[in-house]
Amino acid sequence: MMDADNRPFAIRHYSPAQLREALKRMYLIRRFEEGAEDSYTRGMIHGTMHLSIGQEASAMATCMELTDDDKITSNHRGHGHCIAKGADVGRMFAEFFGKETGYCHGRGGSMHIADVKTGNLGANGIVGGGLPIAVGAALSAKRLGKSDVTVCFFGDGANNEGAFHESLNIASVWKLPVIFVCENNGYGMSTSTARSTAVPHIAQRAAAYAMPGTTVDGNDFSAVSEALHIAIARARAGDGPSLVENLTYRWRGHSKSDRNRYRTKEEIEAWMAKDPIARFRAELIAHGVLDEAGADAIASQAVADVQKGIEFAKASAAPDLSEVTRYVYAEAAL
Amino acid sequence: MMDADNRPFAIRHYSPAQLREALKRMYLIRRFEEGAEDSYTRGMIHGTMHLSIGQEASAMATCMELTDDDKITSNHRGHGHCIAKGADVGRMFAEFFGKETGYCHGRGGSMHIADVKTGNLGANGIVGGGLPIAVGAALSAKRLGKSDVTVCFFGDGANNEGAFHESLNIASVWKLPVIFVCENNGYGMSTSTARSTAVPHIAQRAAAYAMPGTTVDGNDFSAVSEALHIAIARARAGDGPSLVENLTYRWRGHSKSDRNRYRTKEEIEAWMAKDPIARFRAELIAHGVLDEAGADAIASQAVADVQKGIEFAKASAAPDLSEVTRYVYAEAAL
Amino acid sequence: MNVQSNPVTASDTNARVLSYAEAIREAMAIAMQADPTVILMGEDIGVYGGAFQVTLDLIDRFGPERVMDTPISELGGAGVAVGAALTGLKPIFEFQFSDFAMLAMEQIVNQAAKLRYMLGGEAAVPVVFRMPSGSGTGAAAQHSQSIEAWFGHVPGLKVLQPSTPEDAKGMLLAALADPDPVMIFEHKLLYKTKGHVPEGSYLTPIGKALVRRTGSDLTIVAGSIMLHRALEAAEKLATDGINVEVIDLRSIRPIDRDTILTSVRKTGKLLVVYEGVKAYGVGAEISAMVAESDAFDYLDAPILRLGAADAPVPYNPDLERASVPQVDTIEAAARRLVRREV
Amino acid sequence: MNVQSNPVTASDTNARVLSYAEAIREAMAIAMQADPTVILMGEDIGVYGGAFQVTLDLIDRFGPERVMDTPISELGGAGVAVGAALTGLKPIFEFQFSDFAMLAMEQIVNQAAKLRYMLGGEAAVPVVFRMPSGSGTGAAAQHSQSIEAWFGHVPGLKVLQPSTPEDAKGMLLAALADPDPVMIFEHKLLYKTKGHVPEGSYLTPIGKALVRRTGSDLTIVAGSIMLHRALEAAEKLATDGINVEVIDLRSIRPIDRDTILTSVRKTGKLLVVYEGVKAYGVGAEISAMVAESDAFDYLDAPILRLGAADAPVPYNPDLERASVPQVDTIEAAARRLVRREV
Ligand SMILES: Cc1ncc(C[n+]2csc(CCOP(=O)(O)OP(=O)(O)O)c2C)c(N)n1
Ligand SMILES: Cc1ncc(C[n+]2csc(CCOP(=O)(O)OP(=O)(O)O)c2C)c(N)n1
Ligand SMILES: [Mg+2]
Ligand SMILES: [Mg+2]
Repeated sequence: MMDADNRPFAIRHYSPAQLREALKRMYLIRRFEEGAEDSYTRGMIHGTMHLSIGQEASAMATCMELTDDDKITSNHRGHGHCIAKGADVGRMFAEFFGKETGYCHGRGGSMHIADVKTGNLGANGIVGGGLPIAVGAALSAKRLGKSDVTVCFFGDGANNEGAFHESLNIASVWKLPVIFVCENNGYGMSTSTARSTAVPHIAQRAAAYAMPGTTVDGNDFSAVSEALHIAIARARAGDGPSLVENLTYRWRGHSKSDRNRYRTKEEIEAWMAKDPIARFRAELIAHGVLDEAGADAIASQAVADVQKGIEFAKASAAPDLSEVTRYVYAEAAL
Repeated sequence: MMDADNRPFAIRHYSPAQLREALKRMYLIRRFEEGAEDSYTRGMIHGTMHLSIGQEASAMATCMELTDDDKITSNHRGHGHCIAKGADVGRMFAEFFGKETGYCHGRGGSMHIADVKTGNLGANGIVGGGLPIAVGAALSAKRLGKSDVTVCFFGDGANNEGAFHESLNIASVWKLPVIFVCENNGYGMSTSTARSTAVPHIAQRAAAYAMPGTTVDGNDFSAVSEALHIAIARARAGDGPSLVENLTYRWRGHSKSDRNRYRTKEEIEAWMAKDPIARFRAELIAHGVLDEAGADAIASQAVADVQKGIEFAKASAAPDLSEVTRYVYAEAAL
Repeated sequence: MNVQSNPVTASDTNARVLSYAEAIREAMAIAMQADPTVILMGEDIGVYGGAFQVTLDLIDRFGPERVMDTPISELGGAGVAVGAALTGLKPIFEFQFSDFAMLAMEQIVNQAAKLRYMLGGEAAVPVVFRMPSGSGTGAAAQHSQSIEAWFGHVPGLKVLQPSTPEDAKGMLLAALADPDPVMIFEHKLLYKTKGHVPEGSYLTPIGKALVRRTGSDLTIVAGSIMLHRALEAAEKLATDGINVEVIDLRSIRPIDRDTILTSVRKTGKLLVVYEGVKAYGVGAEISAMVAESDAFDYLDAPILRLGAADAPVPYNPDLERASVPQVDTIEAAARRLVRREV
Repeated sequence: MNVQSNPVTASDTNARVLSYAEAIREAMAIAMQADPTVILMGEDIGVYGGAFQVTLDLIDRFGPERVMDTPISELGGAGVAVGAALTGLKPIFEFQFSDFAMLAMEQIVNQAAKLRYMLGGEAAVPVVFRMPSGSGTGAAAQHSQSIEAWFGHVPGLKVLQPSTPEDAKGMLLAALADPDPVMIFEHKLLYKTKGHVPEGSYLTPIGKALVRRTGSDLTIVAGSIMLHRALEAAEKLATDGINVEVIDLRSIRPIDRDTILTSVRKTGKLLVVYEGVKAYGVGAEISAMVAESDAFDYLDAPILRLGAADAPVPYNPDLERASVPQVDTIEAAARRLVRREV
């Protein structure tokens, strides 16, 4: 067989329209989080939030082949996953602003953002909380005879939770269509993987569950999308789960209260030089998927979408104070 | 170096007196459990119990090099561990009979049998419950500058608990002097390892924690003692934890309520033919450590000890009914 | 044991006699037959039939794809059930002993109970957790607890406690019909007790207590096995002319305020009996609920509670019995209350 | 915030002003200095200084061998602390948020609380669990819970709840001096509040409530942040001539029965205020304890409780505030009670 196409997997595999849409959503993630950060500073957002700036390729490339029927479970650093899976930034801002039009009607906030219609079963405030839930979603697909897969996003820190072990083991024993995507950004809060995790790479733990484990450059869109392509195909074929580890980095502190005492300025700057969006954009341009002007237009569109989203959120109504106990139980059943 | 000594490790490594004592305790375990089973049938023991008949080599050989300063954490199938570590069968029977002279003053019973003086921190009713506790004991030894090691006994079923994962990871990251001894008897209650565990051997999971993992024939006293010898030396040298998997089999049902529907008579009989006590006895005789008569004397002594233990237990007083809340808190502190 | 039948279904006079375990099994079989999305998960619920033989032969009838032995992984297993419930299945998850649910509190309380709320009503978690519970089996401190009060404290959950085979079946069917997570505390000592059980499908209403015995001198609220002890004590008291009204609590969350308050307004005296540790237990809420209601003005004596001793459950059988309310201690407490010796 | 000092230590008039977080840190430093077996364990308690900066610079002072960052493994970490406590160390284990203790219920409740008993007094588990707790930070349902009532239900544990910097320090030192497992619920909103804190080592007695304000018309029992809200409400009520006695509960297990009953016998009215979910919460036990005591006969009104709404903690800040008792709701409840509009 002749296959002289040496272009990166993503360029070969996805249509230009798909690739442009991916770039668009990566910009959208970045601008959304900057907008959220700014809104937080202005006192419009309450609580804390965990920004994924610097990790956009991992979120977007992972979701590249997922349909709305496929599910994801996300974690506390989940804005990117949510947008990559197809959420509307207006409803996301509305949630962050605590509005009734938000995805969770103002009850959940950043740590519980979800969009069930696009298959996002929700962020999770509990590290590792989404792992068994993802396995359960995969069990549903298998039992209901659907070809849906579930992608479970979690961090390097989460890999030391018992939930990780139990979930990967069950998924493997039952051969379920789930892909465990570890976004290894080097730290769980302040604790480096070297200080928390007995093995250098999370994917090395896949062997303990007899499933494939792959470590990829999480800032390389194409590498991530290729690893997921393989894992998703395996899952859809009924061959069971995989573990994919995306090596990446968060530019911001862990949350709004981080003093960044556990890492150096140099380290942060070195990673900022590896901006996954700039890299993907350059790759698309290099392979003729779009030109500078086209890329700029996409970037501007993201800015506009975010602006519109913030306006929508601002204009939305807050929940009625009398409705504190609404949504605790199904309405009819009470 | 000339080393023409091809005898099994245990024969080479331990004194005849030590080996005879080991055989004695293996008989004691067997006779103790038969005595307990009989007492249960006669209604003198309440509740349930989990017999380790068929697993005596694993318990005894594992404890061969442990002193009273070294600790063990045991599990629900812990009578053998307790006796191997040095407990008195009289106080054990007293506990099973719910007497105040029992190791737990009648409050604990079979599932909580402990003998803190000989370093047995206790059986555990929670599968996997002893795993982090063992790591904590090892942390104490390290922080207090002692050379003690802790051996953590657990089953193949327990290896799927999150506690297993978290404990092995922490022990490895902190290089603690703990040896994880998995007694793989093929089943967690009715569920075979094949149906519960993604890998064929538990020791294969050691790699996920960057620690040595060894699988040995758990009915071969010498093989077990050698594996432990290496692991204990490593722990005492400050090189961290190890995982040792002893392949063995329980002859009896899981507990008193087991209908044995999940395994065949043939399988049970095949394993009964591999009786670890008979095998160790034959090995000792073959290597001249003792003769048939000596072995018989040891076996008879075990019978006598068990008989004496039962008498002691029967003659002991039950706890005073007014003392239901005694031992909940330290007495002085109230 | 023989208690007054549920009026809702008492009309079914041809009801057969089944054990509590058989009734639960029948409920599962009916639901599985009717709804292919109902699955069972738990440790050793397949060929072993469950530690208490509740699922017995269901694997033969429905196969291992619907009667799933999980690895010994309570957090993972319960979480898989939560995830499955979130996406179209209706899992019934059996904790082998309710004590082991401590390993899964995260998934039960942080996830199952809160998902609908955190997602603003956009998600539902119709999972049922079966919780074999209670002392009296000689299994000591880690296998004998009664922790239902904890879950009563958790909005988002419903918490039931059947005392009869009839209710055990009807509550499980009601739990499956409910769109929210339901926990059912089954008492281990009740599994072999027998009672009339209607055929077919019926739902025991969630959140409804039931007056099992009418009386005018004193109200006893009790559930699960304590209901039976309370009824037995009531019979003894009746021979002395003390007429006790006995209410089967049945639902810990939500609580049936009306049934309890109505009774207290009538009798003016309340004794609450429960197996969990007395302090911060189920009876604390019932007492407090009455003490803050208008029924307070009808009370002519303190509200008494009988719960477990302030200790883990001991192994020794006599200590174990002494640690929880028994017929004689209930009877004695009721006498003291009626005589106002409190 | 400024509340009446603990009489036990009020003699120390030169006491400095520290924040609640500083007071806890000082207690840890004193204990670590005095006793080499005291170690700290928890997630990000080292260079990060803890999520709430309570351990701040302790790693610089005592090194990473005594201030140990654990992996994100609550069950394992807490279990390691239990095992270490069983064998000669005195660990202070910080749960980053008390909500995460749900992952470690097994080790806290099945092991730490029960080991002494299960082993018939032959073992001790002198571990301290620090539990940053409560709502008001916009962190939503999984980071804002008040689950202290659960642990009140567990014999073998002691459960404390300091409301002032002085008590936060004294309780931590008392917990370390105690041979049994102690849980300390620290309210996140209190960390930055200030108060007088005596120098050196002193022990706040475990199990003693404290009358923080004397009054004759009504007793309010509250702890932690609710104490402050209750005191503020009491001041407002005083301007209308309503004299409220305010008791700082301080210890959830054991409860100080005497202090509470003495007050209720005097005032005849009781309002219990707590942040946990109302149903099956801390206030249920207090109410029930009073209702079954001789103080019942002194009550001239129902016992009121104010607790959290029957919902997970919502994200929206106004909903969040509305979901737990505030000064105005406490004030209103007290007025209703005094006027007997209940
Ligand atoms: C069970 C639990 N433990 C601890 C926390 C606090 N916490 C939130 S995020 C986090 C770090 C998670 O690290 P990682 O999984 O690597 O994700 P990252 O933040 O790096 O994306 C911690 C400790 C939590 N939310 N839940
Ligand atoms: C957390 C927990 N889950 C389940 C049980 C019930 N149980 C007791 S022993 C056992 C099987 C354990 O299997 P394994 O670890 O292989 O030990 P074995 O019994 O084979 O010696 C089970 C399921 C328990 N005691 N604790
Ligand atoms: Mg990370
Ligand atoms: Mg086994």
